[in-house]
Amino acid sequence: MTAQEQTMKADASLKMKLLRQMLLIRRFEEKSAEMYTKEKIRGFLHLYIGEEAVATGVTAALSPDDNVLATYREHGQALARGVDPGAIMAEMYGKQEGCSLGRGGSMHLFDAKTKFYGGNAIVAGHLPMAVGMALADKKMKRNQVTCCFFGDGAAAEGEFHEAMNLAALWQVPVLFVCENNLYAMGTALKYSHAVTDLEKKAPGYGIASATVDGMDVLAVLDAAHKAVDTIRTTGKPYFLVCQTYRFRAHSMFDAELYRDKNEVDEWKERDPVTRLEEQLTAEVALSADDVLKMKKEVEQEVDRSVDFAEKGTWEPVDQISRYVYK
Amino acid sequence: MTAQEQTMKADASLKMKLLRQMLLIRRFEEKSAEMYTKEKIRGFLHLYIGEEAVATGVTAALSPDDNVLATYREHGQALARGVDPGAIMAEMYGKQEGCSLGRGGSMHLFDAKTKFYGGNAIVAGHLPMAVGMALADKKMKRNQVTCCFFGDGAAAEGEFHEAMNLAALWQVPVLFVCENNLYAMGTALKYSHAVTDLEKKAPGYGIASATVDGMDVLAVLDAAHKAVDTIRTTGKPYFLVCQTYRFRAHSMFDAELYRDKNEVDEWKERDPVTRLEEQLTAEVALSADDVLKMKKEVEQEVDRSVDFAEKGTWEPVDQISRYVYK
Amino acid sequence: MTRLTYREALKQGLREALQSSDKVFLLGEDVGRYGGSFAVSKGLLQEFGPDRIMDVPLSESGFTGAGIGAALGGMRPIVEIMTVNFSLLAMDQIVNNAATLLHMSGGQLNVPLVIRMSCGIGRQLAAQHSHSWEPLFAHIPGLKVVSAGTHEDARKMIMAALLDPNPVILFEYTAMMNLEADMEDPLPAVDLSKAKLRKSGKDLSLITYGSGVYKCLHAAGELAKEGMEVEVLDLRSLRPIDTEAIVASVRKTHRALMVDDAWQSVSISSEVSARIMENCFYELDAPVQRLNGLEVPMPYPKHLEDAAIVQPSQIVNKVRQMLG
Amino acid sequence: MTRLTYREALKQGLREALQSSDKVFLLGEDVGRYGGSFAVSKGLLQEFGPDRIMDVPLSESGFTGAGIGAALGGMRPIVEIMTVNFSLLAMDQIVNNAATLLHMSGGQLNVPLVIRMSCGIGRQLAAQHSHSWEPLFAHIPGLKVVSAGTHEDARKMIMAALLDPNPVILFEYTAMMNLEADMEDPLPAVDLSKAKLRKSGKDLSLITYGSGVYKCLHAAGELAKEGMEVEVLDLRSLRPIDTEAIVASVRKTHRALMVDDAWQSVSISSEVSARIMENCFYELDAPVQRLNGLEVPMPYPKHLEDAAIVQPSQIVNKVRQMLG
Ligand SMILES: Cc1ncc(C[n+]2csc(CCOP(=O)(O)OP(=O)(O)O)c2C)c(N)n1
Ligand SMILES: Cc1ncc(C[n+]2csc(CCOP(=O)(O)OP(=O)(O)O)c2C)c(N)n1
Ligand SMILES: [Mg+2]
Ligand SMILES: [Mg+2]
Repeated sequence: MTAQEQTMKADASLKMKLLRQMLLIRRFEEKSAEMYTKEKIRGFLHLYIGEEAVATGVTAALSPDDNVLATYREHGQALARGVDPGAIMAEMYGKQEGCSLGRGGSMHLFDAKTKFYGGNAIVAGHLPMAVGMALADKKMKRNQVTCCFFGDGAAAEGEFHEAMNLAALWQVPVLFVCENNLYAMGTALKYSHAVTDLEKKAPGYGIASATVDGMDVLAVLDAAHKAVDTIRTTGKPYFLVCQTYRFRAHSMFDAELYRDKNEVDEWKERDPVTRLEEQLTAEVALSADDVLKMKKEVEQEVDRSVDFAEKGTWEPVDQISRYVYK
Repeated sequence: MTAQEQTMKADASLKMKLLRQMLLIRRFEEKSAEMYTKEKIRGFLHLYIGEEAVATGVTAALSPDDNVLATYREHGQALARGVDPGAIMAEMYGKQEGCSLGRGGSMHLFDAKTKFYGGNAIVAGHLPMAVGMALADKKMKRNQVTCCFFGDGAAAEGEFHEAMNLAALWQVPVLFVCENNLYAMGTALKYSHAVTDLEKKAPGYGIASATVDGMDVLAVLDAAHKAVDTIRTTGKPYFLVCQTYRFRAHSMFDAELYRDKNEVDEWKERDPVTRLEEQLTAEVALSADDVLKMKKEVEQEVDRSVDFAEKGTWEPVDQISRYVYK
Repeated sequence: MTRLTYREALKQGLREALQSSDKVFLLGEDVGRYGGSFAVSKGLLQEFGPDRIMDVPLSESGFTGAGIGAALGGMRPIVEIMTVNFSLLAMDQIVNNAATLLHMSGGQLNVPLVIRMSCGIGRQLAAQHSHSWEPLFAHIPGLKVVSAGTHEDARKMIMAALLDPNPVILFEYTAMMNLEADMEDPLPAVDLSKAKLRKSGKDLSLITYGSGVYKCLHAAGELAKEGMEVEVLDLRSLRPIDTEAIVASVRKTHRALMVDDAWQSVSISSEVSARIMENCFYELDAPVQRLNGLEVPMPYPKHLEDAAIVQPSQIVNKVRQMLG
Repeated sequence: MTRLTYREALKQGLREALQSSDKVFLLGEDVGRYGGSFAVSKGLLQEFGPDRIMDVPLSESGFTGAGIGAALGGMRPIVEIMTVNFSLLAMDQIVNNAATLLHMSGGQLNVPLVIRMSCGIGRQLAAQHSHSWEPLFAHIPGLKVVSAGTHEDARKMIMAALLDPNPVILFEYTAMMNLEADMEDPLPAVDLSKAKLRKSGKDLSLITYGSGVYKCLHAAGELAKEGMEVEVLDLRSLRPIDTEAIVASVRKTHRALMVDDAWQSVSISSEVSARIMENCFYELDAPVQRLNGLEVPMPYPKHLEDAAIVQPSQIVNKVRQMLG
């Protein structure tokens, strides 16, 4: 089955799954913000609101055997990957029932079971690791893809250059997903990159690439299928740029001095969740009731995650030095 | 005067200067190797034999106000820049009459007088510095170019990416000269770069670029004039790839296991020094006698540099901590 | 007297530096439009314009190296590495270039560069964002390394660093940003090379720097209530270290406790202990002790973070034990 | 008994590691076709093929990070950073990823990676190529750091490091490559965590590692002629440091001198001195002393290089003075 055929099969039921996934991420993020305000969550918290289509669409194109690496803005990717929402919320509470034993918090979600390898908070630091994981897969003859999410800002780091070159040289199966949300903290794309069309970085490494509307989950899914198919067929890396936008501040410490309220509002018009919801309603695949029901379910799932986190326990202090060494 | 017109003026007298310059570098390097064998020079010694046209051609296009930065393979650049041969030889002897007080040796020639800023032995480590020097010039409204030599291997380092991007973003007058001699130590270009046409790196940063036959000093001079003119007019960076070859081993510790004797021999057919010599003889601008005379002069100059180094003195040990701080 | 937060003190210092010469400019990630990740430079873009307050792309090695180049070119850059956690990416530039060029060029090229970094632990930022890496830099000859453990130093060290012809690394402390204190106005200049006695006492020397200074002062206050007079010596300069001031203090008190949040092995506290060993062994009434952060990558939850860094109560207990 | 150079010992160790499992592979700059910058891996490409001996582009951060990823993916990579001088470019990967992942992931992800680096001073390679940066790595929890100061360790440490489930940094010494020594064949395995007494004595403990071991043994031989019995303790593991072995030695001799070529401030020698202070202050007959490399960027000329690193004659003189 070709990528196109696969996308054709993205029928109503698949679309509903995607919608539910995005709704879950949206609601989970809103709840996280709330819990931050209540000081249940601390440290840095980076929300994914507005960008849901990227993680949702890309992850839907992966198989459970594939590896996923992400940044500190990774709740969406973790949820889409199937990491338990309760374990994520508990992690942000710092409880030992969290997916990283509560040690990592929002920026460091790890879950070996679902092959979710962080939660990496040094910008671009995980790109070389992704190449290495793909190298291991190649050496072990496992037909797996390593999917690595990172931002537009990350593409300016030297490690982006080194990782792209290594992946291309070694011909290893990495899907580089650049979540171009137009800002790196307060630094607009044009102040980060001399060439703002990020796809133009790929030819310098001989890496196949595509750019996709990251506010359209179906387009993302389609592009991701194509990318993943190409990778599985050729064994080579692929660079996928997803054009998206974060509706919220960079983190909870951000007065958003660097961008216009209007710009934010314009992008909110392109809300990926509303867009798919409207489309599904228009296609009569979904009734108002269905939507309500779905939202309620999602709400309950998020509430359960909070309950789970609340009931979680603190890791005893005397275990603090456990796992410095294995 | 346009670049082309300038090149037109590269008449016999200029060509003779270029030949003399290349002969000096060649002879100086041969002498250095000899002095290394005699253990007068120690540490790492990287020879420029075969690549003379690059430093000679590029440097001839610069003005004395411009900044020059180079690698550990920088005797040629230093000589072309006008650093005193005696001071260079003395530096390699480790004598305090050396251009860096004997502290640096072969890899760390510095000469503030001629604005020669090293002699940098961390591969690609000087690229960001070059951008910064150009930034200072821009801020101080000095119409100067910063010329930065580096190798094909260096272009794989993250700092190449960061420096190219910063230079393009800030629009600062840097001439990036990539001396593509096809090897980084024993690593052939195709093992260093997924895309071996190095010029293809430039569009990713929106930087103007050109590739030139680095075995032809006139072509290099022409290309460098064009590049420098463009930089002075636009204030923007430029990427010049010079295709060249080193005839000798990477350093004095190199069994050259990684390349074919035949390949070396083929490149030696394209010797930049012989090429210009033959051309000048053919154009009857130069007689066999002239050539002999020039070679003799060069020989004497190199001998004088050795004399100077021999007569040099050791920095007293009790001064060793001088200049850790200013 | 003015009452200022540590953040405002830093900003005042920066402003003063920028006003002192047109050659001074600040470059770093998000120092301009964002207002600085800890709001230290907020408003300075509006005040000095984009040529003086330069936002840069994520490229720590690149822009730090560019700062070195600009310093060589006659400018007086202040490079901000957003936090010390990202400084490893610029470490090669700092060590192999900034710290080395003067000596290696036989005295020709000095690098008058100031590098500021926010540093330290205490806001639940977890393992990749909670570091006290002063020791890594204090090891490197050619660098000067200073640490602003008080509001006065936050205010005055930047200018002093700028007047130094050498590369200076200036550590600022994230966890102290909102802390308020009174300070004289105008404040006298500081001498970067000297430690400062923050409180004098005769029973024991608390030797510290950075985030340890206020903790030690707090502990000293508690101990005073119990009749123990401890003195607090703020090293301020971590390279070079003011051995004379350490020796003078230990000669007086005959007992010393080093306090800092960094990992203990191969740290400033190790160095201070070794120097006391070498310089006033025969003056010691008891072995020098060290209180440091736990040697673990920093965990996120508050109770574990608290357990991993030095608490004033620990200092009090330790001193009681040493004097008991 | 076989007579081997230090280089050959390293190669034997590498070969043994590569033979132990198909998952083991070596990656680094010029390890294959060039034969290794110090010829350590010469011939291994022919022996094991290009999948096991991988040349990489100049990209220290990239290929070190890839090594971490490959280790996470179930392989057993040995990353060679050509020399320690370039390690700063990979420092973020080593510290923020390799050393941190296990703890930060709550025990899920260990990184079984070996990183080898040639290290040290003594071949007139000047300021950017002559470093003893063991102290920078020894500061970092999550890493194990070992130093091959003898031929046996050059031979056996690689395999031991490979058997460790943690990231291990292994320092090898450039200046010792051509040095020959006899060694048993087969050699017993080494325990990475333990210091080793290379010579026992009762008058003073020389505590050292790496390039200091043979220098101290040489000095000890000289001193023996004068009737002074000094013992030589090779730390071998710089993280963790074997405090017990240090204490045992000092309890016996009551005097200690630390010897190493690294810059003194904030070094292994500082840490050892501080640990002796804390653990056996009352056993000391005199203050612990340190002999270190001079704190300067390394100058190129032989006479200055010699002056900048520890010479056996200095050790002899210092011991004479301490015992005199
Ligand atoms: C190496 C490094 N430098 C700086 C930071 C601070 N920082 C965290 S996120 C961020 C912006 C990253 O932007 P981008 O890559 O576009 O990702 P986004 O946050 O937009 O998803 C910065 C500067 C960091 N974490 N790591
Ligand atoms: C960061 C760094 N890594 C490794 C080295 C060791 N090394 C010195 S030169 C060299 C090859 C550089 O090749 P290239 O950039 O092509 O320059 P060339 O020597 O061919 O002129 C290497 C690997 C170094 N000096 N710096
Ligand atoms: Mg972004
Ligand atoms: Mg080359």
